[in-house]
Amino acid sequence: MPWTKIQADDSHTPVFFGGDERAREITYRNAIREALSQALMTDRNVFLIGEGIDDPGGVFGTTAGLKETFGDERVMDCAIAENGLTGVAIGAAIAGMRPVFVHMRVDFLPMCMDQIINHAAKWSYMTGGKVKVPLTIRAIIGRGWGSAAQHSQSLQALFAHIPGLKVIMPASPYDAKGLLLGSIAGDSPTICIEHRWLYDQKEEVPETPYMIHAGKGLVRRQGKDISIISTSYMVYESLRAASELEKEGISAEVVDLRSVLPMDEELIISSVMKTGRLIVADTGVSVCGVASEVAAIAAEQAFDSLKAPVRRICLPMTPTPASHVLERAYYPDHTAIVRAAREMTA
Amino acid sequence: MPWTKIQADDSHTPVFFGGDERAREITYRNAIREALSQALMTDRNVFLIGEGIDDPGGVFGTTAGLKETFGDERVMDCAIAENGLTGVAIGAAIAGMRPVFVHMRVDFLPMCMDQIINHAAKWSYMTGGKVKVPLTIRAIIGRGWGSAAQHSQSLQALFAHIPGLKVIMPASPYDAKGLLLGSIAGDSPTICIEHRWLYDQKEEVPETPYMIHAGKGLVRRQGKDISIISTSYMVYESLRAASELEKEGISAEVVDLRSVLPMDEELIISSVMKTGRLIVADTGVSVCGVASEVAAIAAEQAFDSLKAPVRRICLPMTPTPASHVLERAYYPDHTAIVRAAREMTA
Amino acid sequence: MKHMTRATIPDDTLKELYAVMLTIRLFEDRTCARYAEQEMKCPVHLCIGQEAIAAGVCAHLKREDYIFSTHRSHGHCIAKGMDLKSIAAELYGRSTGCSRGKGGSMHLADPGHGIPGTTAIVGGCIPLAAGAALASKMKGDGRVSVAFFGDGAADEGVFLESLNFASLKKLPVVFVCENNFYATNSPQSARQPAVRIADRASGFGIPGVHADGNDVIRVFRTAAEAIARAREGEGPTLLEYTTYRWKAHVGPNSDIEAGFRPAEQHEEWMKRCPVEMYEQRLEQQGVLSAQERKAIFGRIEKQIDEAMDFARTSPFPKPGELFDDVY
Amino acid sequence: MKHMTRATIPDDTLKELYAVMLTIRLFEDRTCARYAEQEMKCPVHLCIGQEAIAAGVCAHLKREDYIFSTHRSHGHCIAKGMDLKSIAAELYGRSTGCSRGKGGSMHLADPGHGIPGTTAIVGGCIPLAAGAALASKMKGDGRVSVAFFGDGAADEGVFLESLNFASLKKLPVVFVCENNFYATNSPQSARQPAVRIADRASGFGIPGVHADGNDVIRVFRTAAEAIARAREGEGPTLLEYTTYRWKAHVGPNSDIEAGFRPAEQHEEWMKRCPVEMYEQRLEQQGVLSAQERKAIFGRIEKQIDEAMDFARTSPFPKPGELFDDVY
Ligand SMILES: Cc1ncc(C[n+]2csc(CCOP(=O)(O)OP(=O)(O)O)c2C)c(N)n1
Ligand SMILES: Cc1ncc(C[n+]2csc(CCOP(=O)(O)OP(=O)(O)O)c2C)c(N)n1
Ligand SMILES: [Mg+2]
Ligand SMILES: [Mg+2]
Repeated sequence: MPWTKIQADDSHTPVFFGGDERAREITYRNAIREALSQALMTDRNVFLIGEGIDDPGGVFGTTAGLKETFGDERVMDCAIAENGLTGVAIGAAIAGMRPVFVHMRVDFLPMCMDQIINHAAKWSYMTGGKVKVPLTIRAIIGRGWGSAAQHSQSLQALFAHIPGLKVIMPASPYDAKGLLLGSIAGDSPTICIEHRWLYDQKEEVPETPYMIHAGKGLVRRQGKDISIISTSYMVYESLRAASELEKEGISAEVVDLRSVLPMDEELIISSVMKTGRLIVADTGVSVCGVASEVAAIAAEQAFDSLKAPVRRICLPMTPTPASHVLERAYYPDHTAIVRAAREMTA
Repeated sequence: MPWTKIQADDSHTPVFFGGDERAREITYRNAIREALSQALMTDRNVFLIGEGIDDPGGVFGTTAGLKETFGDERVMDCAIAENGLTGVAIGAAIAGMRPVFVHMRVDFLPMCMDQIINHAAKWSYMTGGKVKVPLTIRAIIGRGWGSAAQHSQSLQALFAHIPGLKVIMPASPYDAKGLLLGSIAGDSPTICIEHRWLYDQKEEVPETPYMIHAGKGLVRRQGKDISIISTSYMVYESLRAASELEKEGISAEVVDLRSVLPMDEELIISSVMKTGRLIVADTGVSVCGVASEVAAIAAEQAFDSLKAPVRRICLPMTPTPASHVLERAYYPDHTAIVRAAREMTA
Repeated sequence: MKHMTRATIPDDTLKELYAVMLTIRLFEDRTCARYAEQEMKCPVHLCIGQEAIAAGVCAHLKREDYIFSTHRSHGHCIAKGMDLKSIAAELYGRSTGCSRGKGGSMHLADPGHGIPGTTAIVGGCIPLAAGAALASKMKGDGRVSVAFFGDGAADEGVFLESLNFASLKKLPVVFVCENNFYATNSPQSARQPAVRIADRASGFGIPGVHADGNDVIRVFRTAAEAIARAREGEGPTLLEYTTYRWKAHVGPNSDIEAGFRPAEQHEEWMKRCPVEMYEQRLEQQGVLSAQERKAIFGRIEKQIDEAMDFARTSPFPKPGELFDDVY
Repeated sequence: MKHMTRATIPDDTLKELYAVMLTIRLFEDRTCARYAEQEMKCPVHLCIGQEAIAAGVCAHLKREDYIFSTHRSHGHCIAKGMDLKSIAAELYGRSTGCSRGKGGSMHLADPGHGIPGTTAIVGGCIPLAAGAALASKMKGDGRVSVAFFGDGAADEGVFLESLNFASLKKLPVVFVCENNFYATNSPQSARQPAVRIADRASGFGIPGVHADGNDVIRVFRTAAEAIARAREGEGPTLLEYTTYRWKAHVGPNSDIEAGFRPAEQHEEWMKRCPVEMYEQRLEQQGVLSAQERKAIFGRIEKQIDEAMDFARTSPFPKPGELFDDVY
């Protein structure tokens, strides 16, 4: 297995490897591209597929130049036929390949829910563990500029509800590279949800390949009065909120879930046990969402520590509107978190 | 509108209309058939479509004889092509029809998630409310007899997460008839989730057509020590648990949600405020499920009344196994609810 | 209506075709010009270069007939008679927009003109058109439905599921594939074997017709036959029109300089501008004088001025409207 | 391999085809006999009447070639060489079953025999086979993949999406449609216009072949050509075999008395029993003596006895195993 060459990192360290001289600040976009490039280099069985994957734009830069390096058999443009081609990717995975399927938007995944939910997620179980589906699906969340109802959903909860899948939501460049490499090397079908507003984020990222396995969140900022448990882009809004709250004397702990299935229950519980208060900030809608799950875990397993009602900061239960005036009313940001935290600590 | 002829009933009464001489005990199966038949009779724009809908078995009896009465144009057998045909049904609804799409199992709906999520659910919003999609989709949950991973899912949470949809889960014959008629008469896309183990349940049901609108749950049994909030078939397991608990001196209140989107938050809150303890019993898996949502609502809005950690009685996070030995380990029943209630009141 | 394929087309119709094409072109041009101001805050997928198809097909449709379209729908909606004001206002995110600011460029709707909405999910509109046609058949209302979609959409399973159903039920629907050889920036050769899309129809017992989509008269004649077939209860037709998109997949700029598509290919097609070719033809045939042409141009420009002014002076939706229209 | 369509088939092969068909028939018969005991606690979709297709196609496959199949997969798995014991034990929900009791009748799997699993979602297996073929092409391992599916599955969009992709990439895959005229109890006429399913292939540049699926020699010869084409890198083929299911859609009983399908149609097809017709043919050709036939029958019955005994004496999975194999 070429993958044994890559070191796994579950150290919960938020940033770079100490001592790796080749660690540099790179963007989230480039961290993804580096992960893909290294996966392609390390393992002949890895290939990328997706409509427009070899586009000069390179899926917001994340696949730019890869076709030129690895050829169009391993960086494969394809038809718009999500269900069939996801089935193709699953079939290839079953037969020993490690495909990475790239979608410009998570909104297109309802087209291939059947292959993801009924096939990829269940194949290992249905075959008594004899046949695995090492498939990674990258899907991007958009936001803003009138993308409207069909081009700006954040559907992670639909996948997080399905046993047999893993669902990762890297918020930082370091995590994006490590989680992607971990997923491509792993034997389970994994959905990687990326937020477009993260692509320009920068962080020190080691050049050497490393893996982060799904299931571990991390504390992005320590605090003692309130836990803000967040996903993806909302991690940044949470950090911003925490800074503001600090000025008001409220010490907020910010937890980045990183993976929503499996979810790091231990970390959620320990943070809430410490602070006694919980805000969940997710990029999706609230109802039956990731935020509901975090709230439920707290109500079940950290109940005795809770000092105030839980709060969810999520999208409202409406489709996404187009007009920017309505978009502004639609998307919650750090101010909503700050307001909630103030009320909870009042 | 022929629908004005039908009386709406949001009275929260669990059983039959007082004074309707024509109320009789009929099965859940027949209540559904009666609703469909009366809808077809009342409104020329109603039609039924589904693979095998005119089968001599009549989709577990729920459509039996309807083709003979209404013809094969209005009770339309069709190809196995869920996404396309859901699109067809939506297109027909947009053009003024009121289709009812029938699926033998909810497991097949991932095939048409795109048309449901991206089209039916969003059309009203995207068109500024100018165009409605009066579509009802019936989907059946199975259980047992080795149906295994692809034929026994309970996927209501996937739909309950989508703004623009309504999701109903009638547990009783009376509700099945009223909620279905309400949905067919309504202007919103509605998913009706039926549990196969309910089809033989009997109750007094008025012959006259009546409507129940999605969004109202009801208290099936009053109690003061603990709230068991449940859906569909789990309502019966909850009632059974409540009977057992009564013998032990624990007074359990059983709430039947009836509709999971919109969800009756008021009822959840008032019940939990009364009892101070919450068990949620849903037919699906827990993570990001309906039970998480109920737990989150309680943790947000009834927090001050809660005296004990919330508990969820759901399917474990594994696909469904085939062997009956594993099925037995997989499906929770009233004993799990009783155990949880005992622990919570100890 | 079969004679339409040969009969001479009345001058009025010829002029109307021209006016429709020109309206689409000028509206899209204006959108380009205005886009940089960043007041139309939504993605725009322009159809410059593809105007002949919308014009040629919609010329046969009655007001109550249905069309369903895609992310690239401005042309179809204009050709179907939609008010430019309500389109412009929607692009500007105003409450006077056809979708009250909820839809944006990708979700234009005007049920009063037989436009029940457009969808930005590739392939999504195809079964919807078949469904509307089913409704028409059941109601006996005599309407025809048209689905407009691209070569990319022809690979989605729903397209073929829709062909199957429409053929089985002999629905009054016409499937119009605008083959501009690209789906975003993927060339056809990366997505399909070298078989005409129109040839997929025969496997479902449907006639499949291919024609030059930049020749509005060819479009007009082939569409005439397909729509007549549909209206007379003879069932669906698949029309494939080859054409070319001048602008980038999305937005007002060209993508040629950046190497997204071969420059020679682009030039070749620019020479075959549907509006200009037709203009010359009408001039040669003496149907349209230079003066008339100018008058038409002026009239349209004025309409567009008014539409843009209307849009920019219209009020925005109120934040509270966010919660309206969900159900 | 093209000569296979004409060349005489060696006697050993002829006998092997017979043995495979008979094994399928007898295994399914035994399942029927045992089903009433309610110890096989899972839905069974029997393929009695359709045995020739599995036998005739799989005769050309090597152990490492892949097959993908559906809810009705017993015959395909047997023909591909899967051990009867592990099938029977799976039906009985035992931990010795091929899927350790997790899959049941609808999810047989035996990667060692090129059976990576079967799916009960109609149409689901078709792209999987194309995907495995893509893997083979990328790896250059020389394997061929076969997808078995029904006439009902041919209407799912994934089928057509898979044809398109397989054709474009010239994948070593063969699509085998077993057309038994019904999907559950829906007749073909309620689902498809009157066009052969095989004819859908040409729209994607693929050869489509139709043949009698109850004549194992016709199946053998047509499949020979398709599999040779695939193996030689010439791309996919769509094979449509007409046949008939004798039992109800699911379960061991007949559905004829209850009026699910016309009795005359059923009788007509019963006369064309693939096993009997072939038996007579071999007898007439002097390839198989009555004595040999008896011996084969006896050998198979013994294997089935052993398989059933193995299954019924095997342990059940432990409840804790519920949580294994999720990832
Ligand atoms: C189901 C789905 N997949 C992918 C996309 C992203 N996307 C938007 S437009 C487009 C290309 C469509 O090509 P085509 O159908 O030829 O139409 P054109 O843009 O050329 O008019 C793609 C892939 C989408 N909107 N929907
Ligand atoms: C996607 C999906 N839709 C519906 C079903 C229910 N179903 C199971 S088998 C079947 C009929 C399949 O017919 P066909 O493909 O002809 O196979 P056959 O049973 O005749 O072998 C149906 C509709 C399913 N399993 N999957
Ligand atoms: Mg195109
Ligand atoms: Mg069949």
